[in-house]
Amino acid sequence: GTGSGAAPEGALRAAFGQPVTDLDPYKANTAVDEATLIVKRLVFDTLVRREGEKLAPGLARSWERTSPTTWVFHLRPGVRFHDGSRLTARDVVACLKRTKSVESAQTPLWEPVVSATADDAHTVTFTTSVPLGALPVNLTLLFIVPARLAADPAQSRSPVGSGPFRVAGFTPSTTVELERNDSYWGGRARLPAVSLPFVAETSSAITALRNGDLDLLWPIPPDQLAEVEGAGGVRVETVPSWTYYFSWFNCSRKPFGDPAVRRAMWQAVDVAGLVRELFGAGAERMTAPIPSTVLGHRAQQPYAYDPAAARRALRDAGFPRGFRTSLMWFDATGPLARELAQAMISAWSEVGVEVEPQSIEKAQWLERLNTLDWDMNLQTNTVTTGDAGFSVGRLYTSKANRLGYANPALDAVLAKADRAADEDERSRLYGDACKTLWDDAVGIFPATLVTAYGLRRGLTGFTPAANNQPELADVARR
Amino acid sequence: MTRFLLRRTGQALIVAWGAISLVFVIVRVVPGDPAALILGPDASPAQTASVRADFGLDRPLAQQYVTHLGEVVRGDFGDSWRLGGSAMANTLDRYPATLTLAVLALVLTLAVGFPLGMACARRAGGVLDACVSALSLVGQALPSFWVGIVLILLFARGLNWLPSTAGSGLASAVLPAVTLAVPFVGWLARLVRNGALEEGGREYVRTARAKGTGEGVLQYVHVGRNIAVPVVTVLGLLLGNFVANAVIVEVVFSWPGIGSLMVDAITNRDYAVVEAAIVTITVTYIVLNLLVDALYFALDPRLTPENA
Amino acid sequence: MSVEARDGALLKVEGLHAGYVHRVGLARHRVPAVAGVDLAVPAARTVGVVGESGCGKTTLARAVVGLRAPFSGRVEFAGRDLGTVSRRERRRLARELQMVFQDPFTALNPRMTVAELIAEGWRIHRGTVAPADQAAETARLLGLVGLGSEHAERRPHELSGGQCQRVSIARALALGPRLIVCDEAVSALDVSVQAQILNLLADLQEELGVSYLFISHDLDVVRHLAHEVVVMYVGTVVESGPTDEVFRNPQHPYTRALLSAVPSLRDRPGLPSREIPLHGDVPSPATPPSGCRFRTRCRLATEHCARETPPLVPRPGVGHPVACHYADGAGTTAYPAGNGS
Amino acid sequence: MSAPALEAPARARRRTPRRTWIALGVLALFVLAGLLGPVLHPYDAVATDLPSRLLPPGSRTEDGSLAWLGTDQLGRDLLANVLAGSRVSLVVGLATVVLGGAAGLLVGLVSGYFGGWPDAVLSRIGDVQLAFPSILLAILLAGVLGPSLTNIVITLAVTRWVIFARVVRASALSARELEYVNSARLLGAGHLRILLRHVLPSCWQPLLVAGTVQVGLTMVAEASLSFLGLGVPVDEASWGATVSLGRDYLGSAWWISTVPALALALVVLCVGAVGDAFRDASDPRAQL
Amino acid sequence: MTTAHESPAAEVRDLHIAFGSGRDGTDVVRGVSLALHRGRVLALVGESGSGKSLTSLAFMGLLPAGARVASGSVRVEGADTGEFTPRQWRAVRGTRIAMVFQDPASALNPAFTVGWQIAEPFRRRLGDSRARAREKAVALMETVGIPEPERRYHAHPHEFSGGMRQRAVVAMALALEPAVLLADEPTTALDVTVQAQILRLLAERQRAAGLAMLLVSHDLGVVARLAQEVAVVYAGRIVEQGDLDTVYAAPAHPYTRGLMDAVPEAAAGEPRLRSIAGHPPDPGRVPDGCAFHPRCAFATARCTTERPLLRTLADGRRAACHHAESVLAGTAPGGPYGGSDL
Ligand SMILES: Nc1ncnc2c1ncn2[C@@H]1O[C@H](COP(=O)(O)OP(=O)(O)OP(=O)(O)O)[C@@H](O)[C@H]1O
Ligand SMILES: Nc1ncnc2c1ncn2[C@@H]1O[C@H](COP(=O)(O)OP(=O)(O)OP(=O)(O)O)[C@@H](O)[C@H]1O
Ligand SMILES: [Mg+2]
Ligand SMILES: [Mg+2]
Repeated sequence: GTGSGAAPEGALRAAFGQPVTDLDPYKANTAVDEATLIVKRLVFDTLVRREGEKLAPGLARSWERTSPTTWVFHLRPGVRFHDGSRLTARDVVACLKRTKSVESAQTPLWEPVVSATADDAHTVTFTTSVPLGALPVNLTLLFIVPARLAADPAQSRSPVGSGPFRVAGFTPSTTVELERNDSYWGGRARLPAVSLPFVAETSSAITALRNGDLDLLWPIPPDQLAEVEGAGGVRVETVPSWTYYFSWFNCSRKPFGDPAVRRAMWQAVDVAGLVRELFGAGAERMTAPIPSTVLGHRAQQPYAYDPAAARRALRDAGFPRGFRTSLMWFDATGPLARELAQAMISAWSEVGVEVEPQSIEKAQWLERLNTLDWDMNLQTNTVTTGDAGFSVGRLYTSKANRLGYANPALDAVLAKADRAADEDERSRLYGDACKTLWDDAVGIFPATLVTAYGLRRGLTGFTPAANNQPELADVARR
Repeated sequence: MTRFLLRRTGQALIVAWGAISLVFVIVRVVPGDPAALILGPDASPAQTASVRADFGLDRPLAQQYVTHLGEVVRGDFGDSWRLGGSAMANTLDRYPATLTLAVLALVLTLAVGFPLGMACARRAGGVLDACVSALSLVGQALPSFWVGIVLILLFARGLNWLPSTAGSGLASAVLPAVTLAVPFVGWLARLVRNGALEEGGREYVRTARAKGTGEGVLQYVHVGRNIAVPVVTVLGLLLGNFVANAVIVEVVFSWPGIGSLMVDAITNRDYAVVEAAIVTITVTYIVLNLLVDALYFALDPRLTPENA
Repeated sequence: MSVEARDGALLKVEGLHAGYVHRVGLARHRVPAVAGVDLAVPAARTVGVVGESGCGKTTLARAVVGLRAPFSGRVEFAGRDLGTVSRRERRRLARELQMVFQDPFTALNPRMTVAELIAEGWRIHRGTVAPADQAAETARLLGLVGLGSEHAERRPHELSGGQCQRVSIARALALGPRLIVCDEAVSALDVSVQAQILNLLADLQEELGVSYLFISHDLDVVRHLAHEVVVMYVGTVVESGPTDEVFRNPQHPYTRALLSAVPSLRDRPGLPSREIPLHGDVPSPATPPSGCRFRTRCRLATEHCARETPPLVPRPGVGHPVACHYADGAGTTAYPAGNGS
Repeated sequence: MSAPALEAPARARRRTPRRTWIALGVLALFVLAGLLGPVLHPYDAVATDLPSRLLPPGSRTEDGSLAWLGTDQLGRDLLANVLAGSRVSLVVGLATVVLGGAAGLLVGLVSGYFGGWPDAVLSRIGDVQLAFPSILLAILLAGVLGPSLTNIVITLAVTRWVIFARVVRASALSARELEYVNSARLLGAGHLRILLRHVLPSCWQPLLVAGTVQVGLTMVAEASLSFLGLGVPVDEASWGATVSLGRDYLGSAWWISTVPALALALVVLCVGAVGDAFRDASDPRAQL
Repeated sequence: MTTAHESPAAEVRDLHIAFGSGRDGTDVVRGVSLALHRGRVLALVGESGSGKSLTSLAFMGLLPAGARVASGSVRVEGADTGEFTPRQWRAVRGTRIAMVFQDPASALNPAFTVGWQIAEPFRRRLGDSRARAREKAVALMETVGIPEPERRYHAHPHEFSGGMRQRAVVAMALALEPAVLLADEPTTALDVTVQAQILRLLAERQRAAGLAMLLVSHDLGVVARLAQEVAVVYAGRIVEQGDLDTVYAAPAHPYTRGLMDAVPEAAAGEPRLRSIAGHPPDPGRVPDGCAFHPRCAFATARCTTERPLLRTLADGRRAACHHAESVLAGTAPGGPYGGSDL
């Protein structure tokens, strides 16, 4: 496919800020890739779906927990894959097996799942090694394909699923063309086709939206919002997202082993002002180490901007003249990442802490992140599942050792939350974790991004999604 | 002629081998581990090691190199971890798009630059000449991404004449091709102008004038034919340059060519694709050079493979 | 002059083959532009070399001075074989063997002043002239070639062609050479200036005893200056001998044709031409004809000429060596002597 | 060959045209700006002033000072930024050309003067480099070396040296055949003397011309590296970086990207005009 | 001396050619008058830089960029070309007046076949068909002595020898049957043997077509083979003009005399050549009075201040020398400038 593959008549042309590279649902590198997930949700089905804050039946009509470590899922009958074959429990079993065999970012999610068995054509039993309350949530990430295709390399380009759309054309990193699956069990999508081009440059993308070459564009960077809002024929919808900025301290390195220093660093930054001036309506100030819309969020008392106090605290900690350190990030991690980093560095220099800005490539950033070879690290993270387990539960355990921070008490709380089946219970436990992390100031949590979707007027049925993965099957044109 | 071609092909093979080795070494020296990119931030060392082993990255570099050369000879650069499928197939998928852009840019450069240069030569030292020589410098002085974006804002957003992104067929190619051509139109015009002036001072022109030949025929036939050789040379190089340096323009215009593929592959340490793409570009360049050499003989009767 | 060769020649060239190498792929093709030339230049004498364009005169000159390595043959200068002497010795010999080039402008580095150009040799061969004496010596040399000391600080582009050629000569003289190879040294000059330079060369020979290997396509000039003449055709010598004799009684058909073609002040439009026309083109040295190389254009040529290469030897009835099977001493077309005779 | 082909002595040298003087003047201004700017109107890459961000030219900033050219996306004064950037950009351009030129000179001289296998080897290396897309080489090298001014210079120099080497090689090759080089050889001059006294001087001028062209192109290439995220370190300001980082604002705050782009274009234009003058000074035919 | 009474086929009168403009301009040709008559060959001789080529180019309206006719007139078949538009010039070139240049190697366009170049005027000027033009070209090639013209029609110039190329150039010049032929150093680039052939060809064509011809040369021998009349230029001025026999037998101008004496042929048997001291002046720095006086053995004080006019002598020739009579008489020179080597 070259660039001349024009979208079919009536297609929804929607551009997301990152490229889709591979459609194989079990590819390691796209396991939690937002762009890919957008497409996968249109092409594949999962047993469980997320609808707003709630979990809803997908391919599984219902499920129950038959013991702390066993779950039984009842599949919807009569579902057919795009190639006409029937979906059975054997397919689900094969898919779980496949996903467990691939080393990927999802691996930790599936580690406790010991096995899945097909009891009959439409019943699957999952057995876990430890009680795993998050299993239904995790299953929103397990895409079901025909068993015989689970390990087929052709799935990368022309995958077969059972979702509302099938893949009509795909050029990696360039464009995905989807056409409606007319025999979808959940009812036909409202538009005949969806075209998802990737437009790297912000200016081109906004121009295309304004000119009507695109119907939908997201996320629109905060600084470019005005260019879209002012344009005729375009409206903007926003939603607080599950994506947030944080700036970790490497607690295993001096002087960040000392919580007092970490807190002083936080106090030195006028987070409220910074978020307001820099992001405007594009972000919200955070009150916990996870976005407020995520399950498990509990609001904390923000650190007040007080450079004098920060300086005092630094003096007390043994740094009367401040110290030198560095902050690393990669520019593409989020909108205005560079500016955010520079603004914080500017603030820190006011209290005598000289921070070397290290804007590096993503590949290098990852390598250093994984080897804990950094002083401070600025990045975004998305709570893909909308559940604190995905971020708090994953990132801050002593075992994960992501930022040189080890707190046995926190480990215990998190382990407990992981096992709890009851949502309120888990929510409470994660709330406790939030408090510990906030008080220990393992990092600065400045802002949750507000995703801005630019739409051509005339699109209906669109609901902005917090996880950047809106339900495109519901969109229609007036 | 055969001998000449053999020799040039031999040289070309050496160059290709050099390029392959260079890219092999350099992509592996660049810090950043594909395994880390594949697995993301949650990877355990064991996972990383297993992925590295899958890609053969755990073996000594020399051994990898030998294996790699063996594969390359068979045209196999391995699979792309990022895009799936063979790296070469991915590259060749994107190749036509880049070529389209490059050829269009070349046609634009030639169609504007050549007559412009001839016009400048006719009135050397005139206003047009001064403008073109200034423009040729300015054209090269502006970063192409800036030119590209300004063109988008003017012609796509402001006037809405042309699309800003790929996907609308040849219309989409216009702005990126113009962006590619901008630095070279003035440059070619200057080249043609200087060539025409130099040739215009030669005796055969005076001879032709003495025969009563008109100025138009003189310029476009007598002189034009003689500057064809240098012009063809630079056009060959230019096409190679367009293919190789479409990178930025492709990124700006989301053009699904080999350049944007390569940037993506480099950022993501997709070694196989980087290698396949660079080798493709290098081979294109080499083949173009060979073609240009062959054209020489067609255009300049004085040249023979022996004295070239 | 004690080390001079037995027969007293300062320069001896024997069986010299020299030329160019074309590389085609891995193969190398030799183009022997000079193919077996023998000649000798005695001390304080001038030997002229004449021949049509492309016959190998320049190649010969360059092979003699060592700018081009010969394929084979000997170049012996002052009793030493230039092919075998050590590098150091060769560089020392450079002082005695100099060359004056055709184009006086390109032979002088445009960035250097006349004084620097002349002194360059002394800088290279330290100890020849002490730095303190160089200015005086430069002035002396300039005087010798008829330039004033006001020219010392000029650069070549500030001089006329004739003046540049004088500087070239002064530069060649600076190291006290015994032989100067002149390749078309006056061809680029106007007659009036050419006459000045020719006179200068003659004077220098008289005063300093320099020898010249004087290469020119201008037969009149060679006739005037050279004691002996060598006529070349496609890399080989076809005739050689004392100038007067060769010009008055040319034996080789090529020499005759060449001489007959020279325009003379006494020609007139209506007058019958003495010219012996030559037809066809000069063969390429890469693919010379078999036997006598001139046979393709020679009216006298026979089968024999194609089979056998005529040696360059004195013929019965001819005072000098001629490479023609049919040279018999009966010169048919004598070269018209000058106005007076 | 032809007797009357020689020209008469010395034609008077052409006077330097006015536009060369203008170009030199503008360049001098920029150099001065690069030298004095940071003193008179200091730029602090670290100090941000968020309330004053994206102010158009001529606005008053939060602290009451006048931002002649407006402010950037972090509220820093664009004039100060451009002044500071002129230094970095000019230094990058010049240093690259000096480094690449030196390497090219050496390689070109050796390969042009000596010929033979050194030439064959060096030429093939150059071929490889030319066949290898230079921007990608730059990306890769910049990745290997990491972000710093020195490394950018090295990266760009590595992608440029061949151009200089080719230019020098061509001159050395033809100089080697010049009659006056032969004449020096006949005087017994050694290779070193011939190279330094006779061959090198005729390489300077084409090298200088190539150099002036490349100074401009290098500055543009630096901008391209910035575009690809491999430009100067965050705490330095260069025109290229500012043009690149401001590009997303071309639709809303055009001045951020446009002002340094125009500065860049102006400098390249002037450098080019000076380069043309170098060329004309030596080639009477180009004077037309 | 001109004997024909008919009007000249082409002439220049008091021609001044200057480089540059206004006060910076230097006159390089300074008042040359020449008339070319049908059936006759006029030779223009002089040293390098004396303005020979510019004069001949002025006839064709082909002065190089920067040069212009400062004053005087150029007439071709009676028409004053001063008023000519470029179109009129083009109409005249080739058909009325044609030119043969010095270096046949560069006078031919290397990119086209020789035949194409010879046939070009037929096609473009006469509108002949391709086949017809080709036929004519081949015939013309035959006429100028190019063997195997059919085959050589398709050859490129580089495949021709020097003599063959010059024949082709002559063919091109003669293609449209001009009345006037200008030959600027037509044999200087050639070997003596080839030179002889080309001179023969030119003489033959000139006689056959009754051409008026201007032969520019610095070689007095070449001139002797072709011309009936000779004009000697020095520093942009004609210093002597007359029948070739008259002038050659006894030059009346010291410069002509010096020139003839400097020819080696003239010095046969003498150990030294008689050279002219000094060298020609730069166009911008021509001495006052007689331009030749610094090099002249006959020069007197008068020569340094008063420019001698070209005057007719008793034998009908014209010379621009105050002392022409003494030169002819061979009287010893007397002036203070005698023999000074400047
Ligand atoms: N660089 C070269 N490569 C190959 N062949 C050459 C080269 N230079 C000269 N030749 C050939 O060598 C032959 C002799 O050339 P050379 O220059 O010695 O002749 P010449 O007698 O000096 O001629 P001229 O009178 O034109 O100077 C010619 O056939 C020429 O074509
Ligand atoms: N393009 C030019 N610019 C300036 N002066 C020029 C130019 N061309 C020629 N001249 C000058 O004009 C004068 C006459 O030139 P012209 O070519 O007519 O001389 P010529 O007698 O034909 O000499 P030659 O024998 O060298 O051909 C010379 O002094 C020369 O320096
Ligand atoms: Mg020669
Ligand atoms: Mg001339």
